[in-house]
Amino acid sequence: MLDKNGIARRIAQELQDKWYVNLGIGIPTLIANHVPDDIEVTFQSENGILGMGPFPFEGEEDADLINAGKQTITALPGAAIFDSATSFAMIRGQHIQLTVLGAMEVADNGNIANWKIPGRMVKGMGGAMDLVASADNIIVAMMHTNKRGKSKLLRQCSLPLTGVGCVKRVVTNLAVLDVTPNGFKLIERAPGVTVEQIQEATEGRLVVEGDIPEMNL
Amino acid sequence: MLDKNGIARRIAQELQDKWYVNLGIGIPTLIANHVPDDIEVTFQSENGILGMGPFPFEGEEDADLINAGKQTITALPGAAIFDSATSFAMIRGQHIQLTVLGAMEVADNGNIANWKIPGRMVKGMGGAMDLVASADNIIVAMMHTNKRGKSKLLRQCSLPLTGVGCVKRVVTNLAVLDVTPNGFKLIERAPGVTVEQIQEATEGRLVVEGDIPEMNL
Amino acid sequence: MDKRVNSVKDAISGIENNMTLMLGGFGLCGIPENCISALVEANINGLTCISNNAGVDDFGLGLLLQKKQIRKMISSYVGENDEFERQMLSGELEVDLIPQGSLAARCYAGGAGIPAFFTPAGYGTEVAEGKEIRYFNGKPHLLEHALEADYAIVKAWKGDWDGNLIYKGTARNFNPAMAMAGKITIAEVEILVAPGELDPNAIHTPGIFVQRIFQGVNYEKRIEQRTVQAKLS
Amino acid sequence: MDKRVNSVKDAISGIENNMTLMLGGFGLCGIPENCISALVEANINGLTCISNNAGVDDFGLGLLLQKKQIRKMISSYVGENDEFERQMLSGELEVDLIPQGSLAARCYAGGAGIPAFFTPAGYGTEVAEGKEIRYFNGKPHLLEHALEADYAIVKAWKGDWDGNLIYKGTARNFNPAMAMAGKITIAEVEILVAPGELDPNAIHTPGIFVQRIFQGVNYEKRIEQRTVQAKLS
Repeated sequence: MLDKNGIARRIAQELQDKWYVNLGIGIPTLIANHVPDDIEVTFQSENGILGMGPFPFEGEEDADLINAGKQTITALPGAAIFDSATSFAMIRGQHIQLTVLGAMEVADNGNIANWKIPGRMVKGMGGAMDLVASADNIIVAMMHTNKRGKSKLLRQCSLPLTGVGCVKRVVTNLAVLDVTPNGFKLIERAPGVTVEQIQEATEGRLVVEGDIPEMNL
Repeated sequence: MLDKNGIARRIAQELQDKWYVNLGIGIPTLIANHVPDDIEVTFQSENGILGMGPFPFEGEEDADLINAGKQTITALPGAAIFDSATSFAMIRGQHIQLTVLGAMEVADNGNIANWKIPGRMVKGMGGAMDLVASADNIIVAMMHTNKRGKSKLLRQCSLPLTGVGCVKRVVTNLAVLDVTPNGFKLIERAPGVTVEQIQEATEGRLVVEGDIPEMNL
Repeated sequence: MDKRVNSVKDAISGIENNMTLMLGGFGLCGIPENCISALVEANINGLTCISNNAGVDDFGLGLLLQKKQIRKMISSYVGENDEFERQMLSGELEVDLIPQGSLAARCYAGGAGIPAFFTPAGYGTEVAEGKEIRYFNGKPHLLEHALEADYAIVKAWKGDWDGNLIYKGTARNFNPAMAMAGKITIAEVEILVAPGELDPNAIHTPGIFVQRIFQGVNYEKRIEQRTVQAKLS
Repeated sequence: MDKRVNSVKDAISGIENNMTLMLGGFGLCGIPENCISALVEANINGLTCISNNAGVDDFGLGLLLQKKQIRKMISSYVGENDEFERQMLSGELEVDLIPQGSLAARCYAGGAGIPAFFTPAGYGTEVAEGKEIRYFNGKPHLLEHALEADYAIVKAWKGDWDGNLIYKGTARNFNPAMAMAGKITIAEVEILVAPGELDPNAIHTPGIFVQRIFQGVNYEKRIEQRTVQAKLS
């Protein structure tokens, strides 16, 4: 079973050289720490920067340089700053090759819910609806089950949707799964996790074909 | 009767302090030379500059600094450069207080034609269609008749239109006229020009009410 | 074209109860601190505020929320603010949540004379309710309408008397699009200079979009998430 | 992310007969001189060219027109070019004339993932033929669609290896919007520098929009209308 950093490490294997990548808040943010040495990717933050670098050294924080999670960041050589309208022009215009974001629920038809629990939690969708409606390549990074042990990979989302039919791949603490017309197709198991454990933790339709390899981390 | 500079001088009287103004090619360009000393106006050129200044001194021309007429210009202190999309955002968004442009024909309902003579001359509309469709305050600067002596102030345009019902005022070598529901309303006569001469030269409906003052140039 | 006003009080003059305001900023980054304080002091009520976020409890738009001066918020993300959540869940505060990219594009459209446009964001969600759907290249899109405001209030780093603005870093965010969309746009800047001192090639917001400008004071520029790494010695 | 190519020939590789190109520039100002020459030399034919103007008889896109490499022009203004007028009136050349603002907005929309939008420009004219009309605030608007191109070719003043671009003066014009709208965007620049040498705050076209970049040579930068005033001595 993976921890959050493990999920990030596994997703980092999906990165390809010269890709522009948008990472959501939470687990996706950790992916930046695991980029393979032999490739170069550029991170976009939707509040208006391309070429986002690591956190600043203590004492060098700049209130005017943050990411979409409102964290202080740095700009790498070759960075560019732009306004919100231009930032979402990049996103809607499909100039970004990969979007990774968290979710509360993913359905086996690729629907995703991650912005609202009616009557209880209404933070807003931020840029998530634009990202999921626009990107061709969307990976969800999340725990397989919620804090009460309930599956987050569902037959149907119960919460208000963020986007429909948009998730291509889900990477959890238990598995890598692709969204297919027949449901979640199991691609890889996390180290030490059995197919049965994954079946147990998955409420949506699960397709298991042949031997399922363990992740190579 | 006015010459082209006279028309420009008369239109310059319409300028108000702190206005942003777009001047078309031809007679309108001359207006910049007649801005009253006690007001400040800023000229926009739709290829991407606010704060357009006079022509450069000989030897100081910059190929990278032109106006929409492709003439070499200068930038005044406080000028701003922007791209074409932003430039027409200003125009469509009605951030410009006055647009002055030339015309081949103006109809007494405010229609204007200035971009095409079918089968003979097809230069294109450039920014004129955006300008006339967007601006609240449009003045046409032109000669009252064409080179063959035919009226350019018509009951109806015969050439392909640039815009409909958009012209507010026409200033010609003979007169100042406003477009009203009843046709061209004569506002002022050019020095030495009679109402009869104006009637003679105007094919569209002409409204003459009371004494028509001579322009005060 | 001198657009300087003498004080923040003059800058916000004309803003009345029940008006619609746009306020630039992302989180607490690039927000018009001086004007927000002045709106609190002037006790203007019933405001509709269009802003990506709603500040935190004791800073930014949170200050207006505390005093219940806001009737309606139009935002994309309103976490980090307990008082906001309380007012919203209790029904005291009307809230219109909009995808962040649609919010930016709707402000831009409002300033650019584009009354409506199609975007894929929000299809199949609550956001699409009541909106026209149309397919382009086989993909569904929503028709979204331009946003405008009685006053847009933006914060820039440098500005000149003509209203030309330059932002610093990611404090740019929503400020340029909102500056375009205000019937009257007020800019507060950290450094105000005479025309000619800014490079015409480097202007982010051309002065035509700005009607009033002043140099603000005492910028706190609070950091929401101070994330750092230790220096290797 | 090094996007440098070794030569203008490498820059235009992949451009084939009958493709659609966008070319930046306004008149002869800010045009990609090196790439235009390379397209002439490569003798690529049947092109659809989206460009505000069509050059003059012996410079800019006029060079491609002379060799009849262009099948269709999509422009706003095509005066100053006799060969163009001859080909158009004789029917050899297909021409789609578009209001200049709609052309800019349609390129921007193509790059920004906005498939269509409403604009007032052209209502009641030939431009409106066959287009959807809708009223907003009592005013008629046309639905205009985004433009995209197989290749967009732009000219900037400075650029870095990552594709970040800075334009000079009014040579900016259509280049930024077109840079966004190319499936592949080629940038030629006068000065090419390493990443980090350009101020991130001063970038006009972020590198994400550019796929190939090279430093051009022998810029002629011809002036169409040399207008000057005499120096008072």
